Amino acid sequence: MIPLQVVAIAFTALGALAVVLARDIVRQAILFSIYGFSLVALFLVFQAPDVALSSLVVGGAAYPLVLVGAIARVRAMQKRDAE
Amino acid sequence: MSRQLRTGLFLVSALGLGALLVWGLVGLHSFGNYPGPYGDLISSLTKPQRHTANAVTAVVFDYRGFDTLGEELILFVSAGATAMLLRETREYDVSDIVDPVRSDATRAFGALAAIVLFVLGLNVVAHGALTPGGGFQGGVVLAAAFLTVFLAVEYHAFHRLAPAWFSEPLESVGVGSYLVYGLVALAIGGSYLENVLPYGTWGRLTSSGSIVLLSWASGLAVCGGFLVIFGEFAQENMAARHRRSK
Amino acid sequence: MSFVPYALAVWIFLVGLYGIVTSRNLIHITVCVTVCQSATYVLLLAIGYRTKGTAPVFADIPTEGRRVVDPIVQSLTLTDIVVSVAVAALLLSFALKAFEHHRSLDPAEMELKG
Amino acid sequence: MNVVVPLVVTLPLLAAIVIVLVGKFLPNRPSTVMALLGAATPVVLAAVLLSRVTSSLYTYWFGDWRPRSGSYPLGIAFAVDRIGAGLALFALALLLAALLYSWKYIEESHYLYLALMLCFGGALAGFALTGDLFNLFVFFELMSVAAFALTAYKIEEPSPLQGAFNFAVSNTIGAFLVVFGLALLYGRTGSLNLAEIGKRLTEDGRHDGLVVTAFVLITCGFLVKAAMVPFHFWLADAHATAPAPVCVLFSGVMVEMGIYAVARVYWVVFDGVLGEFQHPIRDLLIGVGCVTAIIGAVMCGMQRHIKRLLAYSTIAHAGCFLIGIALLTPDGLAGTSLYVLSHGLAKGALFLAGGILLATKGGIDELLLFGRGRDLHGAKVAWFVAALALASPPFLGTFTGHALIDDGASALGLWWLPAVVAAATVGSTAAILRAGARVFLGIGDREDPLLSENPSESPPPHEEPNIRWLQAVTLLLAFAGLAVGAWTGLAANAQEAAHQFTDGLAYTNTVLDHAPTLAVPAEHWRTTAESIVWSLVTLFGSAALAVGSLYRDRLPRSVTDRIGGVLHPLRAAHSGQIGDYIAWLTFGVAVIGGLFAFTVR
Repeated sequence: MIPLQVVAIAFTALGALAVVLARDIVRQAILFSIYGFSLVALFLVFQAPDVALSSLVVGGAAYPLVLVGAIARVRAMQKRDAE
Repeated sequence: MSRQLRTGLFLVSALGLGALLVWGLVGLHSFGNYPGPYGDLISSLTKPQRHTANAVTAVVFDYRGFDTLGEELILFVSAGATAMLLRETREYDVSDIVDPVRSDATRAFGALAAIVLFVLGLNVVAHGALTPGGGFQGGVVLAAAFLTVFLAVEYHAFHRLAPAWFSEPLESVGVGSYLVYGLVALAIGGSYLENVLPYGTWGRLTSSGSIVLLSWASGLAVCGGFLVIFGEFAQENMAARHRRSK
Repeated sequence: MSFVPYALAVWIFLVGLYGIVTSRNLIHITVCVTVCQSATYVLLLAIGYRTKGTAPVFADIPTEGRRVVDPIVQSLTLTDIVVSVAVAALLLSFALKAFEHHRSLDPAEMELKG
Repeated sequence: MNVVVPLVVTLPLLAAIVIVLVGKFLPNRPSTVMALLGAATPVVLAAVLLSRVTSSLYTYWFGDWRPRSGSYPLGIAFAVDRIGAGLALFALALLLAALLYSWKYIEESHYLYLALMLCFGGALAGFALTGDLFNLFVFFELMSVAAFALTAYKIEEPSPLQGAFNFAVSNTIGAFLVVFGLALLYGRTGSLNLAEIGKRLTEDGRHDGLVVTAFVLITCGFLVKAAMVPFHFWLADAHATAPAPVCVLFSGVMVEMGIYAVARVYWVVFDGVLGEFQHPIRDLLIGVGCVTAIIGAVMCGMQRHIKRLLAYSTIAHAGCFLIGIALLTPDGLAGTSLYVLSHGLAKGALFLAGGILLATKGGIDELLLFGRGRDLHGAKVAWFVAALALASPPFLGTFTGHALIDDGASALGLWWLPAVVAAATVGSTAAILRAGARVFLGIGDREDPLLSENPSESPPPHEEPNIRWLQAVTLLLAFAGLAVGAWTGLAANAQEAAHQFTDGLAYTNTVLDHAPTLAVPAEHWRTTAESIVWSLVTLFGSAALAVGSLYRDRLPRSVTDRIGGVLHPLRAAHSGQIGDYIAWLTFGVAVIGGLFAFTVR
């Protein structure tokens, strides 16, 4: 293993833990995009540019946006209930 | 089960599952010594057999193209179902939605970024057979281009550019042409999804025969599918804004 | 050391499962499911990796005699990623509908008994 | 043949895409007609396919990647044998029946609903025919995603979508187990083609941790779909939430697909390398099957929500299916395939009758519906005919399937196994009869101290559903389920098919080298006196237990409290909490893996 791989592996391992342990969904969404980038880095050092590119567009854009949409909806409904 | 009991049960079982997985994984070759032969055969064959520079794309759209049809259908089903569910109880009209005020600079930047992403997406789809990329990656980038309009310009512009009557058929046409290409190959006496088109010169945009065609088909399907999903969740997001503005 | 990438896959999988088991929020569970799924990408790519190998893309460089990593696992991973997004979108819309119905995202507050 | 194989799978999918494309602009009828055509044509094609593969396995290579003799398979193959083709035919036929029913049941037969059903059907057919491990996963996921979406399809009630959520999370985790297993096998053999993997594993000969773990992971992954204890929790939630015609496919064929995949992967991939561990594998799977059958039957007896009741009955029967497969003999497999056929039709009829109750009476609760089904004559007849089919009466319904499994078990010296199968059948059938008696005949007590309290669905009744049509489809399925057991030629066919299926070596040779499979002569099965005895035991046992459970309210309070106390932990385990389900899932994999690892070592 080359040093870059070790770093990417360490980041991914910590990232997964952080995502799971974040109990607040907004914080979790943020951590999840960071985790997505660490996966991209990992796939790059695994010599998988195709996968890294997909992971980048999915983890960096598509998934977080859908997630934020869902969270915003929940927040809005909660707010309306509170009023 | 109480929470403690559940977590306890899980932790003990996870220890067992982890041990089982490790026991299995130590039987693998050591990391970095992939033994083949499937991948090596493909790597050595894509160029002579299909005039394709990207072996991954060749696998996705030719050698294992049937898997990709299934994959596009999974996205198709998911997008359709998401739209069905989220529309069911939506009780307001798009015209009620009020966009937040954004500075002109933001809007100009957003429009520029959208155009750049759009061109980039087309590029990624087109070059799938040559460089990393292909239908799926390009399709998501294309959908993201539209979404940039929503994020940085305004929701109504996004809604006009990618309304449901556009994105839903776009997706169906994409998946449909993938599936129908297979039937065409069948009709002219080949096997389903057989690469019956001329392979062209290696290194050109039109080389690799049906790989390019299927890459475009899946690009359309993925772009449409993600636009449907984005559109629905963006509208959920805007529903929040709509309520607050009232 | 050569086992570490495989161990990473096991770690991510178990951590994701832990998240699902202990979670009190359907959206949180959805993200944990996606984390679990990323374990399968890591495992597949780790299996197909080759030390000093290059990506299986032969744009300009001569192909003969090069060590390349496995293209098959990469294409499988691509499929896997699409599946993960599709499932996540569905799960999130289920979560939203469940929220509309119960006004809560905590599965413990929803009645559904055997 | 070259054209038929891909069309069986792609035609329903094509119809789905076309319906989504044009369905919005058309009234309902053209879409429905298109959907019916999209399901009926593949039924015919699958029947043609089945008739053509009687003597040997047929291999179809997508993209024309047929390996030349001795070379390596580069593409994806469908390897069609009689059981695979038969299962595909059965899935598509049930899809057709469900669509016919939906035509009048789902008032605005929504075009998205039709498209989802067709995708589901196409995925089921593809799953039954494929000979490639990763393609199996792809169809598994396509089937699952369509099923999740259909579960959430809302017509019955403002349903708690938590049922769909639990279903989706459990099955997705099951799919990950399969991917882990296939990654291990790919790392060892460098192949994804089932035949090639099996060949290489056998040549390699090592049965170390990797092979054992891969076997455990893939088997457990598919057992999640097959709703085996302790992976079964999602099933009742999903059935309670899904529309009735969708439940027909869930119970009739989706669960069975999980068991089919376990059998397919075992015989093609692992039989060679793990051959010497046949005994522990058999014991383990039979154990899982027995626990599932009994727990399913007990839970079934405690339900008042009719769709949940039927769902637990499916779990009980699925346990018996696994027992048949787990004997690891052709006879057991033949028994299971006949059993699946009759069960799928009969259970389908029961769910459709439940749908009629929901549509006309606005409820699905046994006690609330007391006597209110008296006027639904078609549904009433269908209910009891289907229950009869499931009770395994002599020479009808599930009889032949049961008898083959029982004889197979006795041949292996497992004399007690027929008793377990009979007990599960009695328990689940008695519950079905009890609910039918209360709802359709209005007999028995109006209270029952042992039934679970459930949040009951109470949707408004549909506006004038076409009851006659709904009852006709329901009756058709019920009588088909009963009559299929009387078709004597089927047993011999199933036996031959099972011999073909269990010959992993012939499968491998046919797929990789085009060597024609030799038809394996089977000593044809004959009805034994024991089968008749067991059949009468289940039949009268079910009736007696049903009568008894109608009057449970008359038992002394102390007795019912005692029974309730004993059953309480079991009931509490079915908590509806996804966290619990996943903890149990992890537990199940760890225990099955641990037990197996321990015996192999």
